[in-house]
Amino acid sequence: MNKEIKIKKHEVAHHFDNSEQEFNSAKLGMWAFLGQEILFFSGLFVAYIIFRMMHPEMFIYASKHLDWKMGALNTVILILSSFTMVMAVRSAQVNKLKQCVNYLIATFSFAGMFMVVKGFEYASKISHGYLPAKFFNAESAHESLHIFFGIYFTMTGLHGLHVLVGMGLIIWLIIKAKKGHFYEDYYTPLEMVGLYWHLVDLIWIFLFPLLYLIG
Amino acid sequence: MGHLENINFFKAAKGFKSWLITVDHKRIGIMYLLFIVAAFTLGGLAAGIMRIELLSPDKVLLTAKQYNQFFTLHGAIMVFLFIIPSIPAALGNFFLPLQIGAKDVAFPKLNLASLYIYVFGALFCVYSMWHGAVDTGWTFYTPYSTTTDTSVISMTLGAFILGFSSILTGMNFIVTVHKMRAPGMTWFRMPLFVWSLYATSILQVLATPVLAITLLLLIVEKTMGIGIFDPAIGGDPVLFQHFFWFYSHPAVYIMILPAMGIMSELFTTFTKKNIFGYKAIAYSSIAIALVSFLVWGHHMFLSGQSDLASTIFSALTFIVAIPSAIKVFNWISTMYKGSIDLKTPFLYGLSFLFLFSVGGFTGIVLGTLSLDVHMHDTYYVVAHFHYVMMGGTVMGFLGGLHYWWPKMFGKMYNEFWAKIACALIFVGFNMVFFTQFILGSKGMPRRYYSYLDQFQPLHQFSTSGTWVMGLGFIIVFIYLINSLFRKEEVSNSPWGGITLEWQTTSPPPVYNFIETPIVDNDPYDFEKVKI
Amino acid sequence: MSKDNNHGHHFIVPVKFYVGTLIALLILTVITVAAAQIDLGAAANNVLAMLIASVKAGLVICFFMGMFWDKGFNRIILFSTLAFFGIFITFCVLDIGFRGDTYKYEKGKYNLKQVVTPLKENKYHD
Amino acid sequence: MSTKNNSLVSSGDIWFPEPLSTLAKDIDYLYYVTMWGSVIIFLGMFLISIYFLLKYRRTKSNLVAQKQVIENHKLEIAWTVIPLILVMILFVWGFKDYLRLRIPPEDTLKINVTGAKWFWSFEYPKNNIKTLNQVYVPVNQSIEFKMISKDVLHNLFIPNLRIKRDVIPNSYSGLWFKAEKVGRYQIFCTEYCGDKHSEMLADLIVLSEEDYEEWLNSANESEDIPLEDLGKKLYTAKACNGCHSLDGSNMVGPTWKGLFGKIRNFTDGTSVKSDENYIRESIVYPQKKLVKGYQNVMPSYAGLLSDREIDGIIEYIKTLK
Repeated sequence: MNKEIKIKKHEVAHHFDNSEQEFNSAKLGMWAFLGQEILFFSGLFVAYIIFRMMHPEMFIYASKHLDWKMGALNTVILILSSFTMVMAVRSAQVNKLKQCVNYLIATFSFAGMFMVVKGFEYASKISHGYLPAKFFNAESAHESLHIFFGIYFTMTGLHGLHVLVGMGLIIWLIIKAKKGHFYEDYYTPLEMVGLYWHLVDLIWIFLFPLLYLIG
Repeated sequence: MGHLENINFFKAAKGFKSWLITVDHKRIGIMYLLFIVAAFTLGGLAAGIMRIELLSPDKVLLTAKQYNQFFTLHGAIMVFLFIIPSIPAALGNFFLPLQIGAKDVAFPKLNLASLYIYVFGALFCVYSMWHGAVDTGWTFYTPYSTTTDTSVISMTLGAFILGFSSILTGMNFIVTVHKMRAPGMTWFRMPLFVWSLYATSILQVLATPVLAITLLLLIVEKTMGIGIFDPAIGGDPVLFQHFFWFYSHPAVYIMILPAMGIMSELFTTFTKKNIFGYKAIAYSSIAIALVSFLVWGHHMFLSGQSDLASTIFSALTFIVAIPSAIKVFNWISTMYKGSIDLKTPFLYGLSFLFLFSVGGFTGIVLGTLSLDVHMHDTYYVVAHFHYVMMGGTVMGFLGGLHYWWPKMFGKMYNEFWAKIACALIFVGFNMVFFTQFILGSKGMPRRYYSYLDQFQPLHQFSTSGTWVMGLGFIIVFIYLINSLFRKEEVSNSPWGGITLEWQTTSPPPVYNFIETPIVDNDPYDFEKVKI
Repeated sequence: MSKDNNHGHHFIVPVKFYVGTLIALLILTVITVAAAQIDLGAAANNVLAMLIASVKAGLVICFFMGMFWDKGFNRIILFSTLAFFGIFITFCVLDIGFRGDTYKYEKGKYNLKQVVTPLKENKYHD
Repeated sequence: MSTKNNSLVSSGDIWFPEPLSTLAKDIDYLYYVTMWGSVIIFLGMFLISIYFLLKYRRTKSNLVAQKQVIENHKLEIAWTVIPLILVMILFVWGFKDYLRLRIPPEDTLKINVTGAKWFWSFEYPKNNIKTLNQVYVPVNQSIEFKMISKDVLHNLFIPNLRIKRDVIPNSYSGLWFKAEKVGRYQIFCTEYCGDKHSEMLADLIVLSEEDYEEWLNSANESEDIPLEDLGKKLYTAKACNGCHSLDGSNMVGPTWKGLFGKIRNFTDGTSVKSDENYIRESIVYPQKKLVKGYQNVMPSYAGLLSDREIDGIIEYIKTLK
């Protein structure tokens, strides 16, 4: 494993004038994609705000059923994974390719940990019967408690899906990094997946207080 | 760069496979054009059958449920499969890089991916049409959409996937306009068609994701019943309308802005005169794109929405009407002191001008709170949005198609038949939809399978108009296909247009320009540029 | 068609910078959790939680995502996205929060009757 | 489908059915102001364009535009500000009328309206009368509807009064009007609600003061008239005549002629002799037993017919041999 990774020169695409234009185009396109992702999640945040306005006391009662310690742990895990992702991009910029691969593997494992913790949380919810409306069979003081869990599962489920997609992309990055595609003059895919990963972390930063730490 | 430079993009690669894996924006544009014409035909047939059914209050062809499935089919196909992708994906893909002097769009592979996502989404829609078609209307209002047993889930999945094709096209265009302009082409030397596509892309990227989450929530609501939209368990159906219209009003501007861009091209080339108020038109495109996010509530004045919100939406609706008015006045003033050549593309331009203005004035009627109470969900609204969408976008699309046909295929169509078809479409269109204004204000509600006998004469006259218009569209189809088999070649700029796409051969070479053009003049400066 | 394959070298951020941001984020997470325990009243807690989350988000965007050293237009995309997100929230709240039939009780003064929701037998709980 | 109500098309002027209230007339007035304003501006644009098309036609001498006029700031500012002012006037005017539409006066006659899949039921709370697809109101009296839906979204639209409001399942929505002319007027459902959306019609019957009082008495003195006559009256009052015939011909529903005592065989293969219990059950829960060859479209009358009224219908069916 300690074989030095051989750099594979990157050929700029035919329709771009130079790699600078290629990199900036990719970054602009990525930011447009992130803008679209934010608005995609905005629908869920608006639904959360509207239903919290409609049933405020139910939300407070419901959030007691969530284990904030697990939520906090997940937040820390995601922040660490963001850090390792940024370090991976940086090490590619300074041609430390071995270090870049290790950081990517670290990010991947943090993401895995996040999903495992999420799995435990879901397991405890299912066992208590706190599922979206059709399958909700726990007794509850509030007759519309199932809406909270409907919103909870939709938000965290969609976010979990984005984490899984992120993990797939990181594997793809690890394979390419091992083959020496990334070096100081070309690390665009690495930076783009990094941006995507930071957005996934960003959304969890807002999800955590809204769902787990109510009043 | 090898020999590819001066062979036109049709002959550059042969065989079916070369079309399937092409990343050339011109070929992708033509493939989009084929799908869009097919979707328009399918949607048009559905409308024709509906109108025949409405010849009499009792059953002519369809039962009540079938009629409801047909109007949903007509709405969904026309909106998601035809009108949103029509100008940006077909003509936009082909001409955006050409007009800014680029070799291709910023992400060619992504461009091909969005074409395949479009096809994949279209398959979902076709599947759901065949297997228990949806009967909820293209708006999928809950709680009806969550309680009906028709295949709402596969249709919403289809629309969900089509949304991504639209987002990716929008992203591609934003980056292309920002990063791929020819040297010397500043923002105010770009043609106005590019400005309108840029404004459309902002809308596509920032509005479509909310449609995606709305449809996703609808699917989750239908399968798991999370109760956000279902009133029986504490949800709020009006909230669904907010989610749906937050996307769908910017969507109607996604539909009209590209057509407005084509108008600026037609009104300059066929009057051989620089556009009147270039900056005004460019800024009003962007203004429309931004203000369009503030007005969606005028679809919901009567839906149980609070009166405060309705009042604010009504006021903002009037503000969004102003930029469109400015554009129309600018186009008319462009004709002043021009040298006007009444070829078919320009005839479509003029019919856009008048039909879109009628649509605009009736839009102001519908934006007024007290009048909307009477007019809402009647045929008045049906006539209004057909005047704006069909009178606007379809006329713009046909105008652009005829204007750029020689450039795309290197063949000229038959001018005589084109004028006849344009007249037929114009007359037929007004027969169909002007009567519907009167039908609507007289109280005929929308989406009615059978109606009171007293409305029958108006309905029959409206249906007869669809046959005239249908004939017009058939003639257009015939002579355009026929033009492909003509022998004589077409010069670089048959209409005398001077924007960049007219400075290369028609059909253009694979990389658009022999050598990258240097731009040092305004896009429509007829004095400086002599072709 | 000269193609120079190398970048103008980008500004490479020193490691200390990233480590600093990481620590700041972890501290803020602890603060968020601590703030949630003490009860300052529903409204204040919400505002505080959102404030801390926004600061954390700002840190991630500026330093981890590199917006701090980035070209202007990417910022415009981000701000316009957040603006439209804000518009979506304000108009939905404008509707949901002010429902009810308006009635006029004094000259020129209006008020809202309380929204009356019917007694619904709950489909999943009857 | 034919209707006994005043015609919408032939009454009133080209654009609107005949207005019933002063408020309707004001709304028409605002519409005409907007329409004629638009026609004037449209004609202005049309004539200027025609003039340009004729004057600056491309001829041998006029091959390229004579003067590249590209902007005129005064003109552009004018055609931005003037339309803005005009539309803002329209907005304020529309908003004032909208408030008059939305805010009911104090002393209104309250009627509860329930929209369900494909029929309207009206309830007079003070004199506990329930009617189906028909609402009787006195003339020149402010009426207030309190509307709720039992299932999907509906929308009550009375074209002659220019009023319309969605009927939603999760909260009450209000409408008010004052009809100033006697007559029968059409009510539509204008929010798409499924297969029979286009048949979810009702009649607004505006009566003079005395007729309304007389109708009120006749409606609730159903206690003392004999059961057969009550059944006969309900046959039309409750819209049974829309689907069931008396002369043996089968319409949407089976005929009532000779129904009592006949063997009825159902879609699930079972069959039963039709007696009081069977008829009562098919009135209140029509979906339970479906006669072969008929669709399951009969709305349930649970809560819309009192027990005495159901007995009346049963007695009336017995008389139909």
